Amino acid sequence: MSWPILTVILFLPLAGALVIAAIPKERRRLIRGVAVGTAAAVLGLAAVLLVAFYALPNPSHSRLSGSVSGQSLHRVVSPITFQFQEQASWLGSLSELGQGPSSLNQGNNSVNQSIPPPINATYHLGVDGLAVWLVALTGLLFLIAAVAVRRREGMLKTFAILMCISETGVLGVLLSLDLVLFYFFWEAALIPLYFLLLGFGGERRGPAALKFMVYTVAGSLFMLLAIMGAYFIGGAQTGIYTFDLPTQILIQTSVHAGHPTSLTLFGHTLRFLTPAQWLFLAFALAFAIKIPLVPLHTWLPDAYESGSPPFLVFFAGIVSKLGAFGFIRYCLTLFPGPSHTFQPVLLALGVTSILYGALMALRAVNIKRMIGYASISHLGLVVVGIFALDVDGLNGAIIQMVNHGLIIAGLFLCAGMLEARFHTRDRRQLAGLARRMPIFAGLFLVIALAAFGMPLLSSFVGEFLILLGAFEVGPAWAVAAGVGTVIACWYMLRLYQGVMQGSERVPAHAPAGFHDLRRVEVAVLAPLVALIAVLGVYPEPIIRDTRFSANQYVVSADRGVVPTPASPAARTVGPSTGAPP
Amino acid sequence: MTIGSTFATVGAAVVLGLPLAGFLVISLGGRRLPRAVVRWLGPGVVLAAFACVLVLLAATLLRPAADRSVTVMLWQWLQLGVPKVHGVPGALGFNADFSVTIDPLALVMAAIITGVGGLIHVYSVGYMAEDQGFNRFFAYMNLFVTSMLVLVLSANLVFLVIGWSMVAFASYALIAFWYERPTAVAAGRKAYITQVIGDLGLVLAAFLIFVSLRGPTGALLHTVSLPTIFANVGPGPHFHNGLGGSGSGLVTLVGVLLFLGAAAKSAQWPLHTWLPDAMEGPTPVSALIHAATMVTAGVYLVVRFHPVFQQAPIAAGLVAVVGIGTAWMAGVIGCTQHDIKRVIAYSTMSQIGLMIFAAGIGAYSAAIFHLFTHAFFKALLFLAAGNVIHAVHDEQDLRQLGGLRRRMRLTYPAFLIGALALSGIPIFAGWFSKEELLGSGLVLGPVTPWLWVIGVSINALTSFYIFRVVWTAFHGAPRSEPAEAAREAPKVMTIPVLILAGLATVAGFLEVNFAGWHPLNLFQAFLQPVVGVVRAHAAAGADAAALVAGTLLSVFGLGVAWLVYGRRLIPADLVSRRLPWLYQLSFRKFYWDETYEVVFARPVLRLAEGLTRVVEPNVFDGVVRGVRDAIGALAQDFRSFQTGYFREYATVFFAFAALALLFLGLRIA
Amino acid sequence: MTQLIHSAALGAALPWYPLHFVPASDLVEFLPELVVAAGMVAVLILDLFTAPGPRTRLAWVSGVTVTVAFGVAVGEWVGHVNGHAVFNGAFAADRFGLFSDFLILLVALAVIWLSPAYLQRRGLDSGEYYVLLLGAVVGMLVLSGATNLIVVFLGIELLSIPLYVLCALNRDDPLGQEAAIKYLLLGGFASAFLVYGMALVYGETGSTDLARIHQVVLHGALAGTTDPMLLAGVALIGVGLSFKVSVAPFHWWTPDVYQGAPVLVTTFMSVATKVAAFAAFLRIFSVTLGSTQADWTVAIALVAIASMVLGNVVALAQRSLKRMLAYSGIAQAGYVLIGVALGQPDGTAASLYYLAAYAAMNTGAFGVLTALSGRGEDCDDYAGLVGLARRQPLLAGLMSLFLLSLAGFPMTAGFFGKFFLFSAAIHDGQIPLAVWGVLTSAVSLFYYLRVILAMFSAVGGPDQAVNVAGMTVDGAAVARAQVVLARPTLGARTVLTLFAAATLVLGVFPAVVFGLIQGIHVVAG
Amino acid sequence: MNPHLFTGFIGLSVAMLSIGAVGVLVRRNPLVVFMSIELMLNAANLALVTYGRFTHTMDGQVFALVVIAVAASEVVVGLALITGVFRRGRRLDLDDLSELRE
Repeated sequence: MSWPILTVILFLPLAGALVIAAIPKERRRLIRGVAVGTAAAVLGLAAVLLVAFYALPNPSHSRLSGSVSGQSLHRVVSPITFQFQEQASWLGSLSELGQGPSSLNQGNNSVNQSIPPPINATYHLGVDGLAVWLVALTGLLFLIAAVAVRRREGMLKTFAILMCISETGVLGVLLSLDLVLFYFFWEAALIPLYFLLLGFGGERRGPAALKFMVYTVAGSLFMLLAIMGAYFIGGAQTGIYTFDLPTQILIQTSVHAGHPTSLTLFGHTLRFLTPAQWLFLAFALAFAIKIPLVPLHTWLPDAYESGSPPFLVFFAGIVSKLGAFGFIRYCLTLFPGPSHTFQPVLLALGVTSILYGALMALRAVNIKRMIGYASISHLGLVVVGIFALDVDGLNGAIIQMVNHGLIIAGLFLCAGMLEARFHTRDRRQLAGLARRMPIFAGLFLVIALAAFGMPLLSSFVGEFLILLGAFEVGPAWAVAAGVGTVIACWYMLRLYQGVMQGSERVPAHAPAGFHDLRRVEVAVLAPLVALIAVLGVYPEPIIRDTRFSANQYVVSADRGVVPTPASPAARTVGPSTGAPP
Repeated sequence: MTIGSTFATVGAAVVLGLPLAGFLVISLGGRRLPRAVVRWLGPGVVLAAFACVLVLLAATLLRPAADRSVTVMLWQWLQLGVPKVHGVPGALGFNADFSVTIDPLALVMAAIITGVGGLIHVYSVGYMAEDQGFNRFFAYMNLFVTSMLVLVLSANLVFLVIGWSMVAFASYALIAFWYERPTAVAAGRKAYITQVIGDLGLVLAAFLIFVSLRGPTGALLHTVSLPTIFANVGPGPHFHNGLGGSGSGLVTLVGVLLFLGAAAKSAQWPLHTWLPDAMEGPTPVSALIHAATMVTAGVYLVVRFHPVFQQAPIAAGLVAVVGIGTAWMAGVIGCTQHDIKRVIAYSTMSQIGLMIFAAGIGAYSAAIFHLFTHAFFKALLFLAAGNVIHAVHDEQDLRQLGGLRRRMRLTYPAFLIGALALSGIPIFAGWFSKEELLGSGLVLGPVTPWLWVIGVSINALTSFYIFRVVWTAFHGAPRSEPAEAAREAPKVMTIPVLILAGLATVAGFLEVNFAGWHPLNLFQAFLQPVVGVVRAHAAAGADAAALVAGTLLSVFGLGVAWLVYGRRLIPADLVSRRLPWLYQLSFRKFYWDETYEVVFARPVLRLAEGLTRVVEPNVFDGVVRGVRDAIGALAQDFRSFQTGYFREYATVFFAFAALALLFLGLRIA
Repeated sequence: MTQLIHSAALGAALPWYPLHFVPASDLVEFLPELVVAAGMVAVLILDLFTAPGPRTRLAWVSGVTVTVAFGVAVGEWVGHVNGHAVFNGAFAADRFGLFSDFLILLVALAVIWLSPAYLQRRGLDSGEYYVLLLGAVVGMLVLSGATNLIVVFLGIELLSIPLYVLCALNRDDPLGQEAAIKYLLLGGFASAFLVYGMALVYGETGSTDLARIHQVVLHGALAGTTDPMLLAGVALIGVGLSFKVSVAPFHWWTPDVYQGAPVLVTTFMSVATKVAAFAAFLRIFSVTLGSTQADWTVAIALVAIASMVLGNVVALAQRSLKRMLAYSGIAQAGYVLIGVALGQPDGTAASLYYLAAYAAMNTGAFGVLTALSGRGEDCDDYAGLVGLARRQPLLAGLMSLFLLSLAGFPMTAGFFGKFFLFSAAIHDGQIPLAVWGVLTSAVSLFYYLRVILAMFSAVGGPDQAVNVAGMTVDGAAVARAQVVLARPTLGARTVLTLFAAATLVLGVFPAVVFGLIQGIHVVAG
Repeated sequence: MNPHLFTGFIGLSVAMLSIGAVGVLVRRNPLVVFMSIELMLNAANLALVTYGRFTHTMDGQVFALVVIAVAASEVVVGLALITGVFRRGRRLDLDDLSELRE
């Protein structure tokens, strides 16, 4: 592809936001039209990207495009191959890349002072099989959110602008291949989300938004330090100071782990973690909060309870995946050793999240809160899949990320439709709606089934592979995670049955008379349901794009272990042992 | 690709595709689709599939016995394996395709599913005629048939699991079909959650096989393909292949996990409590799912995995013991229930227990044969009971029935035939299959004689409780208004019942196999390529003793029922007066529901409650709040220095300036 | 010596040139200061000829003066890549000083822009305001380029004395008077320490010239030794400068004075003073005394940490917006001090970048309060901001941007400010500084975001209290604020939008500015 | 310069500084506080001049002159402010100025 498709995708929503900003706020139809059009265009481009990615002769082949000031892009042989790379200078200059302490300092500094390294951060974009699907999911969910937002919504213009900006932020996280750029988008995306939560939600949205922000940013700040730490440690040992991810992945391979930090007290020396392990933990903290993993989850139920449904479509649908994405993209690649060292910890946290989220969902009576806890449970499963650190688990985690995005968006849309009709989020106040809302009942049923892994619906594939991956690490992990799916069946059925089945009951304060779904409501739910079904029966499209990347991530993480015949790493084979049929 | 495999591919696609198409058309059509279409389409696709199964059956029979198993791939489902590319090592990931096996076992199952299923679909046209959810019902029924076919045809463990779970969903949807009844909704949920537990067992078994099955060279196979698994699971030339050799812990664990799945599906202890509740569904559903097909899937699973169980004698023994125990327990419970459908449900549980027992001891052919005949007579019993219920306007309590013999002149003989077949009275289908099953039990294995004694005694229980139903419901005087006004069902409902009655009468003659005398051995011969011959050295004398004892006990049970409920020579409340604990134990279904409530459901809910009330606000949120409050307190402390008095500012300033001097001074020192 | 010859030659060439002991080229390097001083005098005179009434005319003259000075400074920036000392080493003509000058002049320009409307609303419109403001600007410009301890002292006093008076601009406001007295007395007290410290340094090195001092500690008699008297002097200079940049624990005057002074004056002194004082701080510590860094770096680091902790923590408990921003300013000064504590060029560049960011975002934040301040009172209460998003969406958006920047979010200047500071700290091995910076940044989120929360809260009735994240705002006060507070003028909106744009540019394209200051040349004398 | 003399002047300077500082800390009359600050500045001046003599440089004396000039202007401003604040019959007591506080 000769044109910078990723840049266009990235900034199209921002352009949309600017266009919307120029429209008078009374012209609601136009504003909504532009928002939908922008989102649709992004989805269209994402589809083009998917097709182009699919059409690559060999997905492992790196394809580079563009150049910076006449120079061809610097090529690195990274363990992870990224396609459609674009690079331009941003902080520091591209020509300085890989040259170590350089001539950027023109002034003759005072003699006793060492020359600082340049800050080599570039505008570097690229996708792999992992990101390409999440980009598509982003496009889809934002389009659905744009369609789902009501034209009567107060401050429609503000909502549309913020939504477009946050889409750029999310896409930036997925597309960036530079640590600083990544962090930049990672945090920047929070700003529009904060305002969306603050301005458009339930009654307790203010404190919820504040909690969300303080919690997530406080976690991320340590990641910022870790990014710098990786930069300087790698730079000091290899002479290459760069924030470029592919280069940094290579650098971190050759960086020796360093000595454990130690503390001498009363003659006893306490040894702590090595620098690489500290860095890993800092990254992991940020991602764990974003996902979130128990016990760092308490921002989530409040935020999900307070958010407006269109907002939650992408907030729950894609933003929470960014944490899992970060684990795969950054933790496994940059810190393969610590990834293995902390594997049991992360698995334990994942399993705890699965069970804790499931139990909390079992008890919750507020539908949106319940979905929030269910989300914690499901994403715990994703983390288990990632830190199984094998091909099956990782593929499962990637598939499950996409699936969960579809499912959670669907669940929140359903919750929103119920809330719009009955002005309640309490599942006990509703019953027996299926008779008068058959279409809704059918769509809701499929989504609810998918939520606990009904076969031939999409999430079964992911859950199966994740459990298999976990099983390969230790059967106990899979059993514990599996128990979570049983509880998931319990609470999801109870939600569905409680609300849709039994004899009809609606709250007294609800407006009299309700109707089944309008056409636009079907239009937002139906694509989700259709995708959930199609990807369950025929998951190959996702797998085809992701398996090469997933394998590369596993291989990358396996650099962290000295292979022993019994280790899971021994599963990866060269051609000598024969490729699978 | 040979002609055979092309034929099998097309055949399997058609067999699977027809009911699936029915499901999709009906469900997407929704309420707009006219009933006239659905009433033809719903049963039509299943019967067409049945015809197709018959063609496949014929084609298979035309092939030589050794060549009757064909496996073909329909589509590649998942392929995670990656070849080595550009120096990046490849990986042996999980690979799964949707392959189907057309072999005698699968065909027998498919024939039952589509054949009996087709009849029940036809019956449903009448039974559900007045129901609001007519279209929805047929959509679910077609989905069920599709799922069940996926289950039995799959040549891949993952698709077996998929079919297994889809069946559970269809079952759930049909149990909770009348969703405005709270009991139906609760029953559906209970059934589904139990199934999910079983699915988990099956999934774990699949994982265990996937990660530990080794081929002849000792290398890990990483496969979920059933033919490959079966070919390699046994002992091979190397020490480290298969699943670690016969009797090893691994293969036993696989067996136990598989049986966990089978137990959930076949309502065996300890996952049996959902089946009686499932009778909340419409009666055709009970006939199709909870008698003829789905609940027998556990038997199918054990038989299909007989290579594994043959390597795992402990697991197989467990299967046998659980099967016979469940059979006996269900028989005891069946004697005291008042709901006509629940009695039949417990009889189903009991009979499947016997099949499981047979599969556990290795009498695979006998198990499948009983499954085969059971499908006819149990579907018959349910449909006949359905006629009764239909006639008395949804009254299911035996105490409210009575005297229906004269009012339902077609249903009564049909039910009677079903009861006779179930009891194992000679010449009816059940007699042949049950005697073969029990006869196998006597000759196989060292522990089994004791189990066999129990098994034979079940005959007496069975005939007692089913004839209790016959006499209570059909004989005597009507005991309620609706029973008084009962009418025979329409033809669309009676004809399938009569067809099933005919089959329940004659199906046994496929396999005439007594005490070493086997003039007709069609069924076993047909299944032999799959399950092999197990009755190599039957002791003729013992077999004959089994035959005689079993038959006599059946007649004995029938007689007792006649004395108690027909003649009323023995008071019906004899046991409840003399042995109230025994009666209560039976009536309360051995208190399993209560036990599970106390041991599992309530603790989990209480745990959830505790987490919500205590842990979440005080621990997880508590830490966050604690940090916030601590910083707030610190802020207040710091604020107290800011008094507004110039002198204090100057003093503190001076103090810190002095400290700065001191600090640098100390550094020098 | 060569300079003297040069000046003699120049003096010969320009017979009308009276100052034969200073070359005319040195005066050229001093031109921005001269322009502002001349403007000050011009305003003073013009004030006499202005009829009673609005002083808008004076604002125009002041604005033009500052703009011209800025233009001159730009010209000088282009003129020399490597700086040199002028006035016999008393004053630096280098990019470091000029960069600080840019910030000071831009902030001054913004304040002047906001002045007429604010002063008229508050009834404070007077000529001497502009005179004093320009006088303070001259002091700041002098301080940022000072390379002699005498000039440093002179600069500090030149900027302080007008500020004392400006604090008491409102003669009817007892709080303003109190603020002025406190500032005056504490400022004098601190000056005494500063001068005494300078005396000690001078005594040990034999010169007040920074270049000489640098040479002495690097190569001369004091090289390699730790002289206690010198260090005592350094400590006292540090205390005096810490007072000026208001870092804990020398910050006591800050909250009171910021609160008591008119918010416009607070805007000016909270930003411009710090820029100038930090310029001196960086020049003296990182460059002149760079070789003795090991002796003082821990002390400065402790002050930085104390400042970050105290500022951010106490800001949490504030109900006055000006006090909150004052504590926020203490914390921000703590961040800048990280760059001083490192004593390395990357720290210097990072501090300068942070100062630029701070100039944009803090001027903006205070500017919003200024623009909102109405007749008779400043906008100093959360009540004034409740519901601002509905009343003044633009202003609420701008304020949010400035606060997010202060909190250090990406897309805003504060992010890269902190980024460069922390990365410099990590590079120089001062990891605890970075960790404390991060921890306190996390704390700061709460109070910055709470202001945003207030702006986006719905306004209830007069009897309905509004709860803003644990803080209860009286409904009656909210209702009153709606009436009392002003609608921002077009000029105010324009200047705030420009500062917001600057905040965004610094946050998205940091290389634009960071490229200017990376490896910037600092003349030590 | 005589070292004893030098020590004496410096000692005097330190004493003046200390007396001034104590005056600032303990007195409540703003005028006296202001005088104490002047005393501290003059202590610095004394030190500057002493050091200038000691090191044979002129910087100290120039500095002292500048300090004197600056102090004078500060006094002007300070007295004006103090007069302004206390003109309305308020007691000359710094402790009364504690409205601005937490």
